[in-house]
Amino acid sequence: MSTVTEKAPKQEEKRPLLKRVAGANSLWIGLVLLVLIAAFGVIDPTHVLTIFNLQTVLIQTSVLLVLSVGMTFVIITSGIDLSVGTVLVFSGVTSALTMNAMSGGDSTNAGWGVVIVGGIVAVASGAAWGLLNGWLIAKAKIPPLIVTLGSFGAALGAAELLTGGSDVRSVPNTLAKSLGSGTSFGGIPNMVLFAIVVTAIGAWLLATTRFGRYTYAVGSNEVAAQRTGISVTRHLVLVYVLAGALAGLAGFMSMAYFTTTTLTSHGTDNLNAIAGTVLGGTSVFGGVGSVIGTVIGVFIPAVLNQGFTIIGVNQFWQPIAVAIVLVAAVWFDQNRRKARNLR
Amino acid sequence: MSTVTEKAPKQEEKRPLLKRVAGANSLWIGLVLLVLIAAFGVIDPTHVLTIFNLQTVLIQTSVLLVLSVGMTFVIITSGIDLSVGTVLVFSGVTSALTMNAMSGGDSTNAGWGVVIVGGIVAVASGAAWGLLNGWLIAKAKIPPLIVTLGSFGAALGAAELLTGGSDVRSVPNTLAKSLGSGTSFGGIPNMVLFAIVVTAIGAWLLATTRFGRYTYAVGSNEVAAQRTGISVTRHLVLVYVLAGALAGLAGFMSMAYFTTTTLTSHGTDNLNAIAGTVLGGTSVFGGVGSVIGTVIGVFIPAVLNQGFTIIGVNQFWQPIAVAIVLVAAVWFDQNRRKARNLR
Amino acid sequence: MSEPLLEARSLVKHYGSVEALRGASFQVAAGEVVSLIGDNGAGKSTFIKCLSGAEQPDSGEILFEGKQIHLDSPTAARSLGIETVYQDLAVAPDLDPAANLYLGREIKRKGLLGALGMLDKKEMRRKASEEFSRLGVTLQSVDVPIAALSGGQRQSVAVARSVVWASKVVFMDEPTAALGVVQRERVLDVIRKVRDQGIGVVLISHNMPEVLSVSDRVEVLRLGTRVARFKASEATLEDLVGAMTGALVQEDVA
Amino acid sequence: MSEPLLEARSLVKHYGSVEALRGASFQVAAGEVVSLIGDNGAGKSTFIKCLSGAEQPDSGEILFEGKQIHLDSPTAARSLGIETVYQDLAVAPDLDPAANLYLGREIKRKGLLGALGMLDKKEMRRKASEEFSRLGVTLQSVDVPIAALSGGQRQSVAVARSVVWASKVVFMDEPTAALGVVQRERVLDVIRKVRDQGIGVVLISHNMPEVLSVSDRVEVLRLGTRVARFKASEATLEDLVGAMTGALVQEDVA
Amino acid sequence: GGGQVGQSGGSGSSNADNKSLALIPGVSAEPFYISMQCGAEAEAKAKGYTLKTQAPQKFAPADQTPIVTGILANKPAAVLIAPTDDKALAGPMKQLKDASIKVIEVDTSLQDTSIAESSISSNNEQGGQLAAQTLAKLVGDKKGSVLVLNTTAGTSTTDAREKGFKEEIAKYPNIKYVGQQYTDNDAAQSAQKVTATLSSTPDLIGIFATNLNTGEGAATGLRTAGKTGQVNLVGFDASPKEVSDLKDGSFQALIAQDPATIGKDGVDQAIAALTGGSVTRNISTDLVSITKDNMDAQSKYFYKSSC
Ligand SMILES: Nc1ncnc2c1ncn2[C@@H]1O[C@H](COP(=O)(O)OP(=O)(O)OP(=O)(O)O)[C@@H](O)[C@H]1O
Ligand SMILES: Nc1ncnc2c1ncn2[C@@H]1O[C@H](COP(=O)(O)OP(=O)(O)OP(=O)(O)O)[C@@H](O)[C@H]1O
Ligand SMILES: [Mg+2]
Ligand SMILES: [Mg+2]
Repeated sequence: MSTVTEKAPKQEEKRPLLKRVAGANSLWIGLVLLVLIAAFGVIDPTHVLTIFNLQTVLIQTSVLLVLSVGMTFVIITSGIDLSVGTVLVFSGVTSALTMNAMSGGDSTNAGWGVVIVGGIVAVASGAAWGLLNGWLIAKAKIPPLIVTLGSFGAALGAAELLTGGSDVRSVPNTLAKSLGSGTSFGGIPNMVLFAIVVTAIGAWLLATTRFGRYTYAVGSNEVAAQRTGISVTRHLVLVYVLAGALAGLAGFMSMAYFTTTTLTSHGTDNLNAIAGTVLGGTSVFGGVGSVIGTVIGVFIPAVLNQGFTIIGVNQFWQPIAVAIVLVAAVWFDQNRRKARNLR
Repeated sequence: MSTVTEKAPKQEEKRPLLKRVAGANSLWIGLVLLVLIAAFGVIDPTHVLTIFNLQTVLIQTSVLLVLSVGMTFVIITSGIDLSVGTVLVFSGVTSALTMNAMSGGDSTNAGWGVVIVGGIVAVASGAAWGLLNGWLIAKAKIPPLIVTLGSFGAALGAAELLTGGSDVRSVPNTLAKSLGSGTSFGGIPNMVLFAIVVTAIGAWLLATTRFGRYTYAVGSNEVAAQRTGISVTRHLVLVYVLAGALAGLAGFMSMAYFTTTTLTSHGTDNLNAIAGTVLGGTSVFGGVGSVIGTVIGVFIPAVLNQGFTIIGVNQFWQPIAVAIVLVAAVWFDQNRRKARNLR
Repeated sequence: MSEPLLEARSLVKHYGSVEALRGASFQVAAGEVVSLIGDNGAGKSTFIKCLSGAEQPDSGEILFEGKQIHLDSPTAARSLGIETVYQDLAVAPDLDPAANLYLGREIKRKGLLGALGMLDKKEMRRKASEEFSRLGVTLQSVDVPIAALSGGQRQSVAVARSVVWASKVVFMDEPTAALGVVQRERVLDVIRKVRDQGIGVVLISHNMPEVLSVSDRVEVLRLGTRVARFKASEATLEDLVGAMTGALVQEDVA
Repeated sequence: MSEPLLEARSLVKHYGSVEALRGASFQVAAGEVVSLIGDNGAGKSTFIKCLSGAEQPDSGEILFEGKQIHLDSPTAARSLGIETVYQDLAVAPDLDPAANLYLGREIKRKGLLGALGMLDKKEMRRKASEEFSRLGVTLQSVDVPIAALSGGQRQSVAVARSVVWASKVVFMDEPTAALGVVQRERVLDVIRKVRDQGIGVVLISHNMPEVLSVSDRVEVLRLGTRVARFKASEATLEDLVGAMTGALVQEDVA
Repeated sequence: GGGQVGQSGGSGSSNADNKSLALIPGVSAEPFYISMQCGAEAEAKAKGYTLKTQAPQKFAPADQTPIVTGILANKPAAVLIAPTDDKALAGPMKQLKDASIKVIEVDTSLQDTSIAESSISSNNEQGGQLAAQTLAKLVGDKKGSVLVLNTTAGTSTTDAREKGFKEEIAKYPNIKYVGQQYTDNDAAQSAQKVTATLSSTPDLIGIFATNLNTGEGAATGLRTAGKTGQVNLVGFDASPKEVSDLKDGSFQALIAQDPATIGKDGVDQAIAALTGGSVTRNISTDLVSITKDNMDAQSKYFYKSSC
């Protein structure tokens, strides 16, 4: 009863890189995405694995991706933003109307100056809705679900008021040809480049900056964040402004792509963005999530839809198949993570 | 330094009834509802305050109310059910198809026996989706948002598969005449009676039974509930089954009311039910809520829509006005509660 | 030491790369108070979670009344008469103290309504008040949610719950940490009373005088293994601290 | 007692029908350790929350360096150099210990990236490790979220955070409640060191020997009012317990 | 460096023995498009072609565009499409054309007339006019108000129906048009708008519902209010449900298009374009007004819910 054995505590070692990568929330769900692409490729190699298909899937997803980057920040704060789709529409409308007004009623042949002003107006309109949302949520302490459900309706109503209920259909050709359908660097669509840049900035902001850290802190424990001197109100407002501004940008992109304001098209963008974000490993209870996860989460349904259309799955089966893959993907991801057994 | 003063701790007294009523989450939001009705009444007394209007608002809200009762249980467990609207459709479809099959293809003149079987099939179909949702959420631990977003799509897809994509149009006249448009007790619509009974049972179940208490416990602290020996998995499954069964019942009511399965009409029922529930004071973070609150929360938007249409508010302004009232109602409710200063 | 009521042999538990338990063993007999002590992070809470079914060990075996058992949930442990006060308080913050006391063991009404699941809230509240005053828990108001109670009040409710329901073993993970002087004495009294009823009590505490005053035996955990066992009557404060810090190791105990 | 650094006069705080504070007063001077003791539910945590800006009192006044101040947020208090360890630990469970230590006071990178808000995580982690070892906090792994730490480890992080940043007053609400023997001694040492730097320390604890060993003065709260004040060197354990339980009341202190 | 999307995509791969056609309706699960699909499938089969149908979940360009690009990957010889927006679909449909796929517009069409080989449609504005005339005939010279129930603001087809109705109804001095109500294509909302309008406008004598869902909702609203038959309800399209409602008196009239013929003509034009036959640029199909009295004679216009 007394030999002293030295068992030094293994203190403060860092987990090796490989383990940390395997532990990343997004690894396994990324694998699911690759498996899906491979599966479609095997079923119908000639039609699926084409550059053109890659291009179109990327383009069609780029608007949703921009929305989802903003949504990721919002959900990490344990909030939600149901208004992104209609704020997108509203921003497209204000932008299009401004461009028209600057060009004497029809902006079809307007130049770059007008287009740039249009872009600024779109982002500003989105940010304004974000400011309203954020203020009501952070300052007046109204649940995000109620606030953004309200602005979901109100933004569309406002857009319809501005246009009298029909789409604005004159969009500068410069815009449509450059951002909407142009490509750069030998075939990369400009829409996609735009989305990549936005996503990269979003990922950087979330992962490495103080803004990102506060986002996690607020979502993880709002009271704690408050007590350590973070201005939670200000930060929440900023996060919703960011989401709104990105929705505005998405509205501008959507308008460039469709060359019209597509009033009726965005009723379920909110759920799609939320689904992509959650699928990518962001927790609706806040504090946990990543932009790279969201990217993968957004692409899974997109790839499924495109793949099913190409291989000709019956249209009524498609939502069922998407549902099965969605659930299975998350289940697989959870299980892998549980197998790693970290928390 | 030593006189002993007796300051008996005021232990375990119960707050007086009046205080408890004033403290109830639903009091203030109920006041908001009354104020709204009064306001519309003042603006246009001849057209608003009619028995006919009362009847129609009640009828039009009864289906949503039944959905929202189930949603209340789900949200109190800190879950969410996005699938209620399409499960409603699916249940209507299976029920209608069963009734048709039992009547040799066209159930228009079928009797009570067929109708009752139809009702059972509807509830059972809804419960089956609820079972699937609940199992995936509680057992496979997939986030409710993902699971029910999946079944939101899948239930509609399945309904469309069953019908080949168009509504089932033959509904027994017995059903349409009795439940759909009949009245009892001197003018109370049967749809409304049905909804009242369901709501009352729901309120009783939540407020006074063990099932209700477990619902609060699971939502308040799932780990604690688990550790005190509550079978959280089983309870969660039951809650989603309840929500599904109520959606099935709502599908049956909807079919009786519209005399068709209204396949494409229920895309936003989920958000409406969630909004009503949250507006009524149920917290999306779980543990807090009441059925009576939900009743009030569901009626506020219903009264607004009816009122605005009657007094002729521009239709594009309507969603904006609804948004303002929604947000203002919750804000008022929060402030009153804060003024009471309890927690 | 008499025949052990509950025994753990060489439990191992990993959390990812963290080894919380590295082959820890433990015994408690009926009618004895065993204190489990150790440094912060030594693995005490993890150990207790494994023994009460809240976590599953990666390897090792657990014996109850001599038979090997598998505790796959807290319910399994509770049905054996094992109750636990967890360090991260396992209460439902939105429910009131009475509801928390009876959580999972609600009293139903008599007759049909009870068969339908309806609760007898008044009875539960009444009995809860009784239990609370027996244990000296003072609450300014019984119908507020637990979240509104002070730290010590919350802890008292958790302690009350475990001792009311236990029939074989009670685990208490730092039950007195947030308690005032008077409440602490009451809890120690309760521990003794429970022991005298023939129930085994396992106490985790960082308060050494308290440990020495209430325990029959002391087991020491360090870095996930048992490093020493003492009879409380024979141990000194220095022995305990030495064992916890690694200055003293008994060779044959792990 | 020298000129008080922070003083509270007749604070009242209601939570609904519960009166948590009924006119409580308090002083702490620079370079002194004052213990605030009292029964569970006496109002100690509420009092400290009012003095650190986390809650607003319904009435009463707070003076800092002789001037009346209004603490409408914890930020206001922090900017005066007042730091707090809350009883319900105010940490962000999803962030790692280093991130929690620097929360609200992040170190940015040098140059442009820093101006853009980019953090120097490596530097923060390095410095955090230093602080932790200085305070004797042992963690098996630094890059796991706080939620994965043991109760004592979590508390140590919270204590470390307050003493690293305080410049005038530190409030500590039961900082040692979950700590092991060694860690507890370290924290008491730290409290003394901080005091010697001229910072006022307010300690809440239910451990009377600890209170008597580390404090310069002791103030006793009962049912929301101050009922007694002692010089620690002159008080006995019996005095303290008597004051807390109401057996002993000093007439002139409220 | 700049380019345009699709340049690398499909360049001329169409060959003479590609006998596959594709149909992209405006929305899935609508009897109108199902009937069109039936007509097109029957014709394609008769001519030795295969026809695949892929429909979007919603009548919206954002839902339809991925289907167009998805179909594009399969390189059918020709595509029959009902563009859900007359501008937004121009880009994707241009890609079809650039890939040497023949494009035929059915039901709706693009502003840009250079893309499609042929456009076959019934004129929605004309349908609205026909609805106004039918409703006017039904009410006779009673004085009163009429209401239009539209779907979602910005839906081009139903907007055109409302436009035609509004212009035509102005010609009847005894009828006051109280304007349109949007229903978000939701039967429940439609019923609500009807009951609310009945409250505010007691002299309501007619309703024109611009599509199936609004019609069903309106019929329900009237039934709730006990006004079935007193308020004349004119629906659009002749889905089986609407036909049976017409029979039992819930509707007083229906404005039917001829989707089967649209589908059949679409296939014919596509084959003509592929085989170098003569292509007609614009074809307009019939619209008819069906009332209880003439419904047996007009039964060929009833839509199908499956082929
Ligand atoms: N869920 C978890 N995930 C990862 N690591 C964990 C988890 N729970 C505990 N650990 C680690 O396991 C070790 C033992 O933790 P445990 O909580 O059992 O300690 P303890 O002896 O109870 O300490 P204390 O006296 O501070 O409560 C610690 O290093 C802790 O960080
Ligand atoms: N948020 C709240 N809502 C309602 N009542 C509260 C709230 N916070 C505290 N109380 C009540 O105020 C009284 C004082 O609580 P406080 O937490 O200040 O006690 P304490 O002295 O810190 O006790 P302990 O030693 O147990 O931590 C208690 O009766 C408690 O129930
Ligand atoms: Mg512990
Ligand atoms: Mg306290």
